Amino acid sequence: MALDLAISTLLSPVVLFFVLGLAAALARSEMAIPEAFAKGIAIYLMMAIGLKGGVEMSKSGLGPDVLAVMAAGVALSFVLPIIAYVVLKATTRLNSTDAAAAAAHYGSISIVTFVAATQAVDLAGFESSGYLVAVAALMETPAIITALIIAGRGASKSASGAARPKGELFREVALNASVVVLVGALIIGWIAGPEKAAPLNPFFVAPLQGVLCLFLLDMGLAAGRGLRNGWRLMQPATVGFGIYMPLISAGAAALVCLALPISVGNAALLITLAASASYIAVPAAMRLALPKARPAIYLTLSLGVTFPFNLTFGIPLYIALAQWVAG
Amino acid sequence: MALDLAISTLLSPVVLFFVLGLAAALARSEMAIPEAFAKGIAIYLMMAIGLKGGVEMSKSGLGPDVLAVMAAGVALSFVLPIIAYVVLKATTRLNSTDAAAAAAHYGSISIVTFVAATQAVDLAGFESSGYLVAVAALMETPAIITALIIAGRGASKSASGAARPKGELFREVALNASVVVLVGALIIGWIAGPEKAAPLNPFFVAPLQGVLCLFLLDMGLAAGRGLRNGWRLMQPATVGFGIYMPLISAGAAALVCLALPISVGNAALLITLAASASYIAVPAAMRLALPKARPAIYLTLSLGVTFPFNLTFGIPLYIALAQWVAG
Amino acid sequence: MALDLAISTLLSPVVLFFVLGLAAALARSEMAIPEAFAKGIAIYLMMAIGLKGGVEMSKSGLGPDVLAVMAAGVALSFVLPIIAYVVLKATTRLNSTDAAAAAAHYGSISIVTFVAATQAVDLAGFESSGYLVAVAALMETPAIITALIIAGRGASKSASGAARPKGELFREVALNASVVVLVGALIIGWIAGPEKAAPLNPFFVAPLQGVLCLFLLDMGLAAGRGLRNGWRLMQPATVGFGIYMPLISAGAAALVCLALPISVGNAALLITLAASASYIAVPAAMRLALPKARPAIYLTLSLGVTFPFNLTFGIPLYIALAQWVAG
Amino acid sequence: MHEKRRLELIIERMALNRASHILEEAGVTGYTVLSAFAGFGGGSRWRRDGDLSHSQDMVVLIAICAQDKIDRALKDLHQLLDEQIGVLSVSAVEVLRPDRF
Amino acid sequence: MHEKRRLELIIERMALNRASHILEEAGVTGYTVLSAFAGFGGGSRWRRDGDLSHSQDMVVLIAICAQDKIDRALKDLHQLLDEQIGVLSVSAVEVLRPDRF
Amino acid sequence: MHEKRRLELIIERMALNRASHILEEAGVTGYTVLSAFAGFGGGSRWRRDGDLSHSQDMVVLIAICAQDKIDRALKDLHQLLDEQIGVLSVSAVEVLRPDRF
Ligand SMILES: Nc1ncnc2c1ncn2[C@@H]1O[C@H](COP(=O)(O)O)[C@@H](O)[C@H]1O
Ligand SMILES: Nc1ncnc2c1ncn2[C@@H]1O[C@H](COP(=O)(O)O)[C@@H](O)[C@H]1O
Ligand SMILES: Nc1ncnc2c1ncn2[C@@H]1O[C@H](COP(=O)(O)O)[C@@H](O)[C@H]1O
Ligand code: NA
Ligand code: NA
Ligand code: NA
Repeated sequence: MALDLAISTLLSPVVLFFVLGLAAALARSEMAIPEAFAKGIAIYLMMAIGLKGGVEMSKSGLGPDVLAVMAAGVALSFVLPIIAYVVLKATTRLNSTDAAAAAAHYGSISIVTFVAATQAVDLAGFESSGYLVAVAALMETPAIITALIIAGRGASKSASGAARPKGELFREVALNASVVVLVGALIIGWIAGPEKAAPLNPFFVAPLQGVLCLFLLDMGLAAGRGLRNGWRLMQPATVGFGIYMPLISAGAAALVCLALPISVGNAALLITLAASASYIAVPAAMRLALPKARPAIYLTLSLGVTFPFNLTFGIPLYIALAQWVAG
Repeated sequence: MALDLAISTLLSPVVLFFVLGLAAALARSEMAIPEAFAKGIAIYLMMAIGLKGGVEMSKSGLGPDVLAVMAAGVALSFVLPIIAYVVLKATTRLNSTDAAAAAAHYGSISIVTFVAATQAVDLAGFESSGYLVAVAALMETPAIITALIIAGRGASKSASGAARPKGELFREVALNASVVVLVGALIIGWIAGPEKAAPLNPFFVAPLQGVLCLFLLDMGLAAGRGLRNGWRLMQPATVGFGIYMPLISAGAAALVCLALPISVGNAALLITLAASASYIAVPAAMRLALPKARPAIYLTLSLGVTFPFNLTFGIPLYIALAQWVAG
Repeated sequence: MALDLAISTLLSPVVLFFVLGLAAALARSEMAIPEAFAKGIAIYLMMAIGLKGGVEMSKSGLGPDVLAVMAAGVALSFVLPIIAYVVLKATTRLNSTDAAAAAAHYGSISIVTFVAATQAVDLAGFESSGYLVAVAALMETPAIITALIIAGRGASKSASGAARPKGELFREVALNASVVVLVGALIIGWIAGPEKAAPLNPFFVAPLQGVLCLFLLDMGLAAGRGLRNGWRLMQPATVGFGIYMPLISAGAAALVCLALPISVGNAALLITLAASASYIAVPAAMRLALPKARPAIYLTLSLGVTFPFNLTFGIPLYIALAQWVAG
Repeated sequence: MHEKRRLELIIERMALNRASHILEEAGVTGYTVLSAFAGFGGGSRWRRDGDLSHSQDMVVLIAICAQDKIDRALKDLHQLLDEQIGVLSVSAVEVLRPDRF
Repeated sequence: MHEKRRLELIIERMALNRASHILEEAGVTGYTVLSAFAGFGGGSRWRRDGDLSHSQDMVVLIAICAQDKIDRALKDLHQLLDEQIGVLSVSAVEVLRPDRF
Repeated sequence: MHEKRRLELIIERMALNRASHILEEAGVTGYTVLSAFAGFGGGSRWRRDGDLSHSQDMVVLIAICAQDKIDRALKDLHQLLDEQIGVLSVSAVEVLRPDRF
């Protein structure tokens, strides 16, 4: 069944559009989706996902079980970068700053991977809850803090930051567009509830799958261009990290699930969140906070290696894992 | 019932997205909706609203009653800036140019406020007609002419305009995108009629409410940034104007409605148009024609004060007022 | 019936939005659809059309008949520029480069004209096949190669190209966004099939007609601005070419149809493709490959003359012609 | 290479048409305009994104031209900048084909 | 016309806030920022479109100002450019109203 | 600070790749490209918005570099500008780290 799901995922239009973008970029096509349009679509996606989660939350509410899963998500986001950093330092020749920056990406999350997992969970016949969107939002930033602490230890004496007010840095990172829109839309969906949100469905629910195709085309283009620029910097060990790190994260999240009162569907999503890596919010935060880290490394890893791995092989695996540890 | 409506409006997703944008901007989040995307959405909204009005007009046609309401709208747009100017000069310390520029905004209209009112009228169980969209379009520009005449009187001897051909100024103001698209789509909807326009509904009708959420998020961001920059220039008397001026305009329009053969729903919309203030077409026209007027004042007033007031408290009030004077 | 169809087309919202854009541009309105938004919409259209064709192809498959029509399309795209060039040199005073560049446009195709024809064919009660989208994609570029060969003959000794690597030129032309997205989406639709593509319909099928309105508004604006700049360069003979060249191409395609096992609907589309002229991919390729050719001439011809002619009078004619030669 | 002038006019978007007129009438043969996306002036920062009216932002006009054309435009540009927001600066540049400007 | 300086700072987008602070604190009265869409450096080309994180592109900040303000900002700008990607250049320009800068 | 050159190439979008090649081959270590949104030349105005083919607009390429690299590129740039639409200008600038360029 996991294999069925994997093949079915591999041939889904969403994945195929990613492949199309990837192929076009690798063939050095000049095609591009304009930044302003892509940014608009990203905001749309955040709104749609946040609203959906919020509306579902308005039906079920916030019990102690929910809070426990949220806390687990935050904890994973804080802790995973430490594991990632240790692994990277042990297995690759990346310097401390590059390793810390890459580690931050793996503690944070990918919202597209999350959406794909939600649909796969659904297809596999399990149910998931809206509050996982809140968990996703909560997991976006803690990893960045961990990475900054790690980098601060490693590169202790670099005088960097002289002219950079810490408060402003924190605000820029914490109030980035992804988090603001995702959390905002979640709260709005929660307040509005299913009835008042219903008129929004023709815009935010029905077309979502199609919009994802457009966005994944853009992601494929970005991944392809990233690979073209970044492959020279990638040792095999670094590429390998992009594949086994999600598995390590998934394992850690699965262990956590054993201790949580969580359904199979929700466990699959929490595991996927842990296993996914950021390619929007964290890269931007790294340019702000760790400018010496090389984007060619962390972007190639998270967007060029881990994202496609998760989208195709990872998600079916995480669902299987969830069946094992939860329910 | 007006209270019910007010609470229901306050918690509608559209209003909440405005609040989200406002909050994000006030918290100095860097999030922004790209200009090109926002402009595209604005054009979409004009097309959708124009088409809807035109299709409805194709069913009912243009009787003398309709022409009377149109004439009343134009007259209000010409006259309201005079009232606004007199009030501003009497109650605030704004100079003549700033007062004239602000006055222009209150004679013109806000199309989003209009749409929100259309939906509230509908919810309240009244019917409104498509030709009110034409009235909205007709009310966009006359106020600008009045304001220019007022400013010309006040600042008589400023040699401004030496290099500025008057004809071009007029063309730029009269053929601005809002008016062109709104009127054009109205005529197209009118010609096409319900049957030929039906295939457009999945794009222009069903998703409208969702697109409005996106647009109001942007409006909230703009309002919040405007408030942050503009509040230092705002006396309490000026802020007060942003709240009581719509009431004055609504009162004037209500008086006019007494003399018109107009239904409750249509009266509510005409009153709302009178009470609403422009924040797209008129600010642009003011930079062209009255560059000495300070945007920080008129934009903060119309977008930061009057728009949210109308959206939440104003519209229910205007519907109540309409029930009183019409039907 | 052809007349009925013509009138019905003339008053369809899509055509009327083109007229609106045209009128606004001719009246020198400053309104514009931002480039990033328009580009995004163009990519959306390519995806939607490609997917639709691919899904239809997944139902019928690729027989020898289909391959024959594809070969015929490619052949037409190669040959039509030669006819166009000879006609232009015989009837106008355009120099060889301008004539070759304009000829390239007429060998290539207009995807919007194609979509309009698909709908008209449908309305007229005929059926068309998805593989015609593949034919459209195949006809985009061969014309460019013919034109470059012609221009190379005419202007033999111009040392141009010294610094321009031929391989890169070819890649830029062959992998332009239109072709990549159209072909990619076609293959994706083909692989996915109707069932897996169904969730995309609320985004790619239902709103298509409405999005076309937005795009045709932009096309009208572009055509109007082009006419305003270009009319001074246009002799009557050149304008005439913009109207009779599509008829010549249609005639040539109709002759080819006589020899093909092709249905009336498909014949109408093949004839329309032959008769249509490019205004996106080919103009860009001409700036790359024939920079001495004047865009004011070829753009005015293809977008300002031939496109509106085809949209209104051409398509009904091509359907009539198809009934005559096929079925 | 030949010595010419590079005029750079940073001006609010809604005044671009007026500036264009002035330069065209002074005989400037060409200019190119870029759209700024952020800035600082009068003590406060602005950003183009989020300006609903699309009229509060600045554009940057670049014209390579001969000094005499600048001299001819200067009075009108001065008046323009008295009325609308903007900054004018002129610098020396070298060009390939002096007769073009 | 009067002689002033034109500072042009080509810098990565995410460092713009830091640069703004430095210039504002040095007393620069205004600047304007443009968004680059492509470039080349360190042996490879970049394009803004297709950068999902919208953080890898460069912006161009232009400030017309007096030399003393540049002098005051120079040390901090130097440090900024040690840490973040960017290029600083300064040239001579002539302006109309020297007291503005 | 150290004296270098600022090359500004205003060129049609579709010729940017050719210009890039020329500069890279001449040893220019970096350049940044901005997209113009309007302009005037040959007696008529253009606007980027509304150009359906996205190929008729101009871009502005800025390269800070040493004079010898410009000298090396000049012949090819001259030929490029014979064939494609564009304007080249070069001016003097001061930079912080001269060895970079
Ligand atoms: N002197 C100039 N200064 C700045 N930009 C120019 C100049 N001349 C031409 N351009 C730009 O190059 C484009 C083509 O000009 P032309 O080659 O004169 O048709 C114009 O539309 C401008 O964008
Ligand atoms: N010295 C300057 N250098 C570059 N741009 C400036 C300068 N002064 C003002 N500006 C631009 O002009 C706008 C208005 O400035 P101001 O007239 O000072 O309010 C600013 O927001 C900047 O975009
Ligand atoms: N000499 C230069 N002139 C103009 N822009 C440059 C120059 N060097 C670098 N840049 C810009 O700065 C970016 C980073 O360059 P680098 O620091 O060399 O990797 C490049 O991609 C360019 O956009
Ligand atoms: Na993760
Ligand atoms: Na009003
Ligand atoms: Na053709």
